[in-house]
Amino acid sequence: MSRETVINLALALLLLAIPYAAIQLGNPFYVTLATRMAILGLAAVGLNIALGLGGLVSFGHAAFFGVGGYVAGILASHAMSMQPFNFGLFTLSGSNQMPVIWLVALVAGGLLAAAIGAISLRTSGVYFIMITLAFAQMTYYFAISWPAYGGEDGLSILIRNQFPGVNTMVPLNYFLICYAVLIAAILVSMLIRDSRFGAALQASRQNEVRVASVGIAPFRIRLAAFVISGMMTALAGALYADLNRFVSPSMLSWHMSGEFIVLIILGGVGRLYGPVAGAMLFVMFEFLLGGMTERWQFFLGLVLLGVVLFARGGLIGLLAGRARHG
Amino acid sequence: MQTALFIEQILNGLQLGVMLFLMAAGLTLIFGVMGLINLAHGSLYMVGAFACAAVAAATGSFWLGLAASLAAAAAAGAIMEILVIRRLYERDHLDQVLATFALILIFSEGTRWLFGSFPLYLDIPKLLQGTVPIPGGSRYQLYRLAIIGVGVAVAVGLFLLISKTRLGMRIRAGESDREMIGALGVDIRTLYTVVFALGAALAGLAGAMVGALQSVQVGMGEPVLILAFVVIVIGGIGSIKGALVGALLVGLVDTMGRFLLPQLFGMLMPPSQAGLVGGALASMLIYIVMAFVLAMRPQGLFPAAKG
Amino acid sequence: MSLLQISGLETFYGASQALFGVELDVAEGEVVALMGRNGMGKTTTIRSIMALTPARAGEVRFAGRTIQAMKPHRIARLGLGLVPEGRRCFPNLTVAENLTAAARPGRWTRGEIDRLFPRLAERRDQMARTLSGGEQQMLAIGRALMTNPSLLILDEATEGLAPVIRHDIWSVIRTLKQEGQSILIVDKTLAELLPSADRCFVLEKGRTVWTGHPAELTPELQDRYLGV
Amino acid sequence: MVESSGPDAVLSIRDLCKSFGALKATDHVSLDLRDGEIHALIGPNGAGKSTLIHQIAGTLRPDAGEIDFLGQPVGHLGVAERARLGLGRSFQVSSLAPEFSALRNVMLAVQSRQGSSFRFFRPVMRDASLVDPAMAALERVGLKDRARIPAAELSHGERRQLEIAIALALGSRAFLLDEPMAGMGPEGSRQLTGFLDRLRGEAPILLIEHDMDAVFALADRVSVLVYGRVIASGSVDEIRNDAEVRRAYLGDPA
Amino acid sequence: EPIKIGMITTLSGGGAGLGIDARDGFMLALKNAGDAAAEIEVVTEDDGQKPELAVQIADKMIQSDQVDILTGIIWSNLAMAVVPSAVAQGKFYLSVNAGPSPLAGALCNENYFNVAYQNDNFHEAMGQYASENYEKTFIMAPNYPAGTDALTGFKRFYGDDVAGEIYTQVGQTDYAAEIAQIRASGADSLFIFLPGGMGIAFMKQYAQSGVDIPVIGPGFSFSQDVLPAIGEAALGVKNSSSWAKDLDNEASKKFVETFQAEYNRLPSIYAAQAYDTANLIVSAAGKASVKDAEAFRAALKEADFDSVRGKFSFNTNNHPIQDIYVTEVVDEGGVLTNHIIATAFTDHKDAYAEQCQMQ
Ligand SMILES: Nc1ncnc2c1ncn2[C@@H]1O[C@H](COP(=O)(O)OP(=O)(O)OP(=O)(O)O)[C@@H](O)[C@H]1O
Ligand SMILES: Nc1ncnc2c1ncn2[C@@H]1O[C@H](COP(=O)(O)OP(=O)(O)OP(=O)(O)O)[C@@H](O)[C@H]1O
Ligand SMILES: [Mg+2]
Ligand SMILES: [Mg+2]
Repeated sequence: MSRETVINLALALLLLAIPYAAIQLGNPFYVTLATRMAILGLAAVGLNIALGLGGLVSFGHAAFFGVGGYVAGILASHAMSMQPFNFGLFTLSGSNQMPVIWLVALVAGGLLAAAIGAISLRTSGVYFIMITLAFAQMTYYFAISWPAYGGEDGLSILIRNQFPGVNTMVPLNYFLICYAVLIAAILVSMLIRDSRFGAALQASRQNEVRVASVGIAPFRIRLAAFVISGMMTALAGALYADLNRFVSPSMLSWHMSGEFIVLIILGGVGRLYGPVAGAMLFVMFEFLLGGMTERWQFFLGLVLLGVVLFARGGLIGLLAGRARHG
Repeated sequence: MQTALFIEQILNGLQLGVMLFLMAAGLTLIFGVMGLINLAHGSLYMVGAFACAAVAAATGSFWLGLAASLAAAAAAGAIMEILVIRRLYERDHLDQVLATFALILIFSEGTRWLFGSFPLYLDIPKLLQGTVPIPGGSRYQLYRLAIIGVGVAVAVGLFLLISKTRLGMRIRAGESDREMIGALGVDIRTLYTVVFALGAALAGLAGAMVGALQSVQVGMGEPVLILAFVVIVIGGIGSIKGALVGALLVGLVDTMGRFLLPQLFGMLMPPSQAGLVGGALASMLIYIVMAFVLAMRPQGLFPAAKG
Repeated sequence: MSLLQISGLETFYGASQALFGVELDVAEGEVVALMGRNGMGKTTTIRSIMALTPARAGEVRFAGRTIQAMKPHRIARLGLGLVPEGRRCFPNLTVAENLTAAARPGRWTRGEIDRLFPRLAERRDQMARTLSGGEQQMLAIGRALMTNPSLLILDEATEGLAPVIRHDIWSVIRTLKQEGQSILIVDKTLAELLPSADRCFVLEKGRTVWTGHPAELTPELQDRYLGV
Repeated sequence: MVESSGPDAVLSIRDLCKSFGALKATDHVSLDLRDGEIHALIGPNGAGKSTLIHQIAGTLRPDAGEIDFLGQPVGHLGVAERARLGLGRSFQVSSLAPEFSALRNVMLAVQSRQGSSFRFFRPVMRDASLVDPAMAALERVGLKDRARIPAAELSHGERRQLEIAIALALGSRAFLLDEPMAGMGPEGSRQLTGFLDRLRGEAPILLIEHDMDAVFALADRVSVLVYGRVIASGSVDEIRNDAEVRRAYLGDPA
Repeated sequence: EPIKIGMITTLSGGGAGLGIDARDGFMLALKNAGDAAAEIEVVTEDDGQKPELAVQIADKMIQSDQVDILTGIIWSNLAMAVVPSAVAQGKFYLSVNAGPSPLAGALCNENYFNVAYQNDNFHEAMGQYASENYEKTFIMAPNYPAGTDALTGFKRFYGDDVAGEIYTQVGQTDYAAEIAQIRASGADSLFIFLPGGMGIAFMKQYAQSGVDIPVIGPGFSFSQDVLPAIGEAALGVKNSSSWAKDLDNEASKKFVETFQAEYNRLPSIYAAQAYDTANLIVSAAGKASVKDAEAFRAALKEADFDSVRGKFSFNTNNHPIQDIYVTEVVDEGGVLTNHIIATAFTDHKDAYAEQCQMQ
């Protein structure tokens, strides 16, 4: 076992231990905090596929996150009001079942990513960063000015959606659901990283011309990666909506996209558990600093700056040393 | 009356465009020429506005404030470059995005620390108050015309600096190969500090001039920043000409969209409905234009020469 | 007196050591050839002289001063002109701009370079990125000359050049030599290199293993060190 | 001077044109590459040799003219599609995935040759059907010992060898080699010459080279490109004695 | 009987000014109450104007700090995120500012008390005022729920016959295009709802444009916190408010005096509403234990406290019944502030109370 594997395992166990410890210590709120870590971690695991493996610095992943959130919110609100969607020819009912919601969120996130990716991936570098940002802004303004589902005020999910056989209102249960999804996503991204697809993806990050001239079209590889990435982030969005029992356009804002990038860099770019480490650190900082001073954003800025300048490779890099590419 | 309104709206579009250009020019200079994404450019804009408002309030002179804004933004830019940015040129865009994102947090919260949470007051200087007649029988604000003038002057000056002077050549050379320009005996580090300060001063200038029109408050840089990004991406990163054209395009499209779309929808639906739908579409319009331009020309309208 | 003197140079790329004690010197007005098979450390030696990859041990003296602690641009200004491996012209500058960007006062001016390389003069306003390989090599040499160096360093001086142009470049190098220009040169065409050089240094696995006059580099030695 | 493409032409180009502004970089070029041959393309710097290769490989679009490969027109295909059909190339300036080891660089070619890159689950490093052919290709160019070194850390000469290994692993039906000898020492050049000599039995080679020793030792036919036009084409001896070629390219007696 | 109050408000980011005023007003009331508030403990946290963060803080306050009452939220979208689930968990929520329409209507709850206003109220007041004083009003608001509510509220009392209606972009900073349209519309008055920086930018640009159509608007755009930044451009603007500092009653006088002494600035409406909220809690705590939800609720509903607004009571949906005034921005010895010039409504109720199913 390499040192990084040991650290990864330790991180996974640590995250799992937090809620149990919280309950032991009589501080149940930490369960919610840990759930938040898992969900943000999941969103960043998704982004990491595009960003870490493919070198696609998407500054617009909030769009997928938000779409996942709105899927949860809208399906739940229709299920609650018993009003089916009317598509003219056929109707669809809402749902408050998580598996259904997740599936719809995955599909919606994937479709949106395919559409955004098809245009954005024609560009590269800084252009790509900016055009993804612009698309996310578009969805943001759309959500704000579209009155049907609350506009800027957002949409409340009064009762958390259900998972077969589990009482999701119990914070620990909900944490475990999110945790399981997170671990599954990490496994998937590990398989992808080591696969042929992953090899082509990582190579097109390093040298696009080379990939094309061995006969692999980088565009299709990237688009597929972008779609997978968008789907995972959308799933995280659906979970996040259920955690807060609320969605609003702020899930689509550019600050959110920035935060995902922050998570990845904090943890370590392209590292399997980087996003999780980043999410754990970030949520902890936000919580601890926020509790200590109103100026916490100032100090958060300093911490981030310190990480970029002096701790390249993020937390995992710091603990496990330089990344190796086989 | 309709033609007068139309002419006025076109001027408005131009003026918004020029305002965006002032912001985009500094950004594209740093961004294209030095290869650095600076999200904190909006913070420098804010620094300029606050410096101008604070000095203008203390001395009663807008012009002293303007000078202070240039000095403060340039100084903030130089310090930022020396302490942080300098270490980022060789890094990939990702690190740059994050570090400058962190700088936004620091600048915003720091400014709040210094000036408090309430907006500051800054007014147009006496000299530029009032309106002048424009063709079509209406009148247009002198200050806005002055902004158009300043923007054009900055555009010409920058273009000459970058493309015609040896300084400009060395800067561009450094962008494609820093190591090599150093090996030829050029002190690229100092050069970059100067350029960065220049870009910052432009942002500060924009902030001060716009501060007299809008509200001087923490966070004022962010919306403009995103618009400025749209501008340079449409225009082609690193190209001053592209920034100018992109800015005017965005300014005109945005203004005309806000003006015409609701009227357009007004032919199809009741006015308050049309206002809502038209307004919603207008707010997304420039992003749609940007997506369209990039889909057609992935390097923007004026791709800067790149390796 | 030695213009450039290197002793005990050790250089690393990260953790892996590339140079293990290179010895080298160039006297005023001398043309010195640096030789060795692929991967033996020629380029690394040059990078260490310019402090592009600073050496960890050893000393580099230039014109009587110890320079290895300096920044590359300071070293360059002392009078070292580099034509790097792979040319590295500034792709987004025109030919003329490439030359102007490097210019420092002295004998070599834009006009002189145009006379040296008429082909470049023809392509004055073309972006360097679109030049052919040979044109880029000429530009890289011209650019280094524009800094008016007292020591010109050429890494792979004629790589990728057509025979005619290769002749031209060698004759340029010989002209420079006659004018008293000191030159340190790496090149693979021994037939041209050996007659032009005053002395040779041969590297093997990051060490100087042979020094002497080109005429002393017998076919056996060439075979041993260079695989000819 | 225009050659008719023989029945055994693997690659044939007819009347290809490409201008950059006023500059005609490729001016009605026609040539072909036949089975089992090495066809050398020489010419002064800036004559348009690399530009021609770019058009054949698909990185540049010609203004006019046709390119047939294995009997079918490929002018409308993208870079990747042409590579999959079997057009292998090396670049004038090495172009590799720098973080990947030499081995993984070659494995990428093997994987492309075997078909889909859309396989998401099986780890490549444990996939013998990828590793073994890649190792074999590295061995053939003499890089076996350096298989695990990241491409960025290879020396200049080694990178050139790696490019050839990649083209080999791709199972190319024709090779487009842009100055493969550049930067190689005498020893390397000699080895490479021997290697290309054997390679031609596998697939024909369109060879751009300024190393005349190698060209004259290897080429079955030589075409000379000057200012975008083919000014001469023929056997080594014919070319060596062509007055025009001597003036424009070889310079004094070779 | 100790009471623990969780205050979630905006102390950082663009809207921090409002949250700081609300917090300061709230704390001032507790201080002024002296011994009566001795057992009241307040934990304050910054929501950064982010709904997600507000939800997280609410969860923490409920689960870990075990607060009895939540309060403090300024923005409607944050209130919508926090209030429904907080009251569903049996906590009291007292609003110091936000009053989104769903919470007054369909989503009303017996544990939710709004001590400020329903969002539409101030707009309705200006609609009423405009219908009495002008013929053709041009109306404008940002394109988001609070904006559409504002114009709907205005038209509820003014009627549909407006000179023009524009929805601007949220966060817009340049209004030249809109001003040109206003100039061309031939309107005799202009109603705007542009909160925060948008209002400041608009008013300055409007004044400089030379257009002299009188401006009216809800109090938010002309409250004490933004007036200094707008400057003289605000002079003469008529706006609506449930409170102004020249309101003639003892509670208000004491409030203004002590606020200035404590914080060295003039209080805004946000401070006033939060001050009232704290006093309401103190009054209820004197009558019932917060642990006895039934009794405490009843005590709150009585609204038995000295409001700075003079009279104040709760409607069936726990939203205020109050007077709404028209004020004018004046220069008072170099400081801009609002003076009351008229009363738009007496004992005004909101329009959503009928939709509220609560008994
Ligand atoms: N950037 C690098 N990182 C790590 N190792 C490197 C790097 N560059 C070169 N090396 C290694 O250092 C050694 C010396 O390389 P160098 O480039 O100096 O050789 P060279 O003599 O110039 O060879 P060539 O004739 O092929 O140009 C080689 O083993 C090479 O693999
Ligand atoms: N994109 C471009 N725009 C303008 N001119 C170009 C462009 N690409 C190539 N050229 C010009 O076309 C000519 C042919 O270039 P090419 O690279 O094909 O030459 P080459 O024969 O490969 O030369 P070398 O042997 O030196 O590599 C050159 O004069 C070059 O400057
Ligand atoms: Mg070398
Ligand atoms: Mg070439």
